[in-house]
Order: sequence, then C-alpha cells, then structure tokens
Amino acid sequence: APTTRGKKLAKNPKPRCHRKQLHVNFKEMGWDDWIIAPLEYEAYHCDGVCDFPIRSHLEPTNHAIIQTLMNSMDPDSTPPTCCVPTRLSPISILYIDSANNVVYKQYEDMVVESCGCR
Amino acid sequence: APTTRGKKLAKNPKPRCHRKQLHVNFKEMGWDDWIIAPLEYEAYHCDGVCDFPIRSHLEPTNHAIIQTLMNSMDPDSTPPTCCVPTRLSPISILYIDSANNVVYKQYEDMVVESCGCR
Amino acid sequence: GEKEASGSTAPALPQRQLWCYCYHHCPEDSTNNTCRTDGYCFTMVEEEEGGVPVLTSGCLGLVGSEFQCRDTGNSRLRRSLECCTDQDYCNKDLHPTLPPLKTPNYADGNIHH
Repeated sequence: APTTRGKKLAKNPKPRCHRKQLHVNFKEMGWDDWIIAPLEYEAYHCDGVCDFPIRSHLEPTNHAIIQTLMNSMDPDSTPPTCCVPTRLSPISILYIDSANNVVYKQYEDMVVESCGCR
Repeated sequence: APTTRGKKLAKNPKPRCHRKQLHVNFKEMGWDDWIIAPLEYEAYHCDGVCDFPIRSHLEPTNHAIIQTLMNSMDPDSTPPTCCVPTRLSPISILYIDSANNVVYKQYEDMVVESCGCR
Repeated sequence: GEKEASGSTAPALPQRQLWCYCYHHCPEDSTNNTCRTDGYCFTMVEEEEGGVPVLTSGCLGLVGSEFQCRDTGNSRLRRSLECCTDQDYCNKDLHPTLPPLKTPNYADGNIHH
C-alpha cells in the first residue's frame, strides 16, 4: 500500500468542484438603459469535477453519492454529478421600470456563496 | 422570418435538461451483504443542456439566468449552467446494521422528482 | 421589445397561472404543445450555427423574467425574444424578427469602399 512518505502526488489535472469568479457587467449586457446601479458585480460561479468520494463541504445528497458511485463503476452509462451553487445571496438593484419609475429592489440568488455536487 | 407553417424544425441534436432513468442495483454494487430490501430501485438522474431562455419548468435562479446569458455572449469565458435535480424524494431501506440488528430506515433524497438548471 | 404589464413601484405580479403555446422543449408533462407559468409566455427566433433561423416558444417563470425578457443584444448567435403576459397563449401573436447583422468594426480605419 502507498506510504504517506513516498506519497504519490495525484496527477489529477482537473480541479475539484469549487467557486470561481464571474464578473457580471450589466453595461456590456446592454442593460445600462434600465439599470442605474450597480452596473457591475461579482456573481461567482461553480466549476470543477465531482468525483468519489464527494467531500463533506460539497454537501452531496444521497442521490449524488449513489450517482457518483455508479459513475465510478461505469462512466459510460452514468454521468458524474455536477458542481452547482448550493448557497446564494441577494443583491439590490436600482433600476427604471417600464412605467419609468425608479425602483430599488432586492433580487434573490444573485451571488454564489458556496458550491456543491448534485 | 420563419413562418409557423414552414417553420424550420430545430435541428438542435442536444436534448435539453430533462429527467432520465438511472436504475440502481445494490447487488451489483456489492451491497447485498447489508441491504435486505429493496435490492434495486429507479433513482433517475438529470441530463441535457441548459440554454437560453431557461424555461419555467426548469426553475432557474436569477444567478442561473445571468450565467446563461453570459454564456450565450461568450461561451469560452463563461460555462453554461448545469442540469441537476431540483426536487428529490426518499425511499425506505431494510438493512442489517453493524450490530447485526435489522433496521428499517427512510433515506432522504434518493429519487429525482424533477430537474432544473442551476 | 416586450409587452410587460407593470405597476407603479414593483411590476404588477401576474398572480394567476398563464397558459402559453409551447413549441420545442416543452415540459415533459405538457399536453398539446402548451405549458403553464406564473410568469410570461415567450417566442424567440434564433439563428443557429448554420445560419438558419429557428423559432421556439414556451413559458418563462416570474423569477428572472426581467433578465430573460430583456435578453442581451450581445449574444453570440443572432436572436430576438419577445415576452407577453396579457392573456393565455398571447405568444401565438408574437413574431420576433432577427436583429440586423452587426457590421464588423475594422481596426484599420483606412479601408475604403
């Protein structure tokens, strides 16, 4: 069995499921005609592989664990689970609505706080 | 513009996010030494693309919509969102625990009821 | 553009469930090409990779409808999406047309035609 001293470094190039940056620019989306502020914000997104065993911080469901096990048995017949947001937070946006009112509204689930395998 | 009569049938080969079968066989997983019943069940899984616009039955979050829009602007810099279970249901399993007791327990989140883009 | 009903401060929330005409990627339990939503019906025309315009229609949820119905004019594929909520199956009367082709802006300004 592999000893910890001569531990073989995993050559797995694919990073595991984690949160990455995703800078959203409403101006580039052409929305500066209705959004006043903010015109950009950091939304983050989730990326990376979900392989066995799924670590606790990725909060797998029982189904995700079973699917991951089956994927490890036969990758061709069962796809892996997917790295997705598990916790999100809101941001508030000041905008002009279609009746030309200035509105300040909280939009739920706009920023990724944590990712997991589902 | 395409008329509804001569409407161009979408040639999109990639099916969109939907629920697919995933038959779980505990015997094949080698778990028939501790699981008494059921020895197999239908767990389903989610598969398919999440492209713009995300339909209502896929229950996108605001973040998923923003990410999908950004993916449609520049697929190389922003990955698409992922098709994952959004509603799951439990099953009950009769098994022998480590103290050799026969236990009947409900396991949460074992069967996919619906899929969505997250 | 979009025919979004809107109130003074927050957009009028369409409480009732709206029936929409649905073509291409309807929900699995859909019957007769229809779907139901708490939000908007839509029709979209999008130019596929090969340059062929494809029509799709269906239901968009209320969550995120401000974003989806406004869409972005900077998507890689040319497309046009319209939303409506005034009556059941209102998207049958939506006929979006593809936006004009964007003329590539040449870096070198000395190109004379």
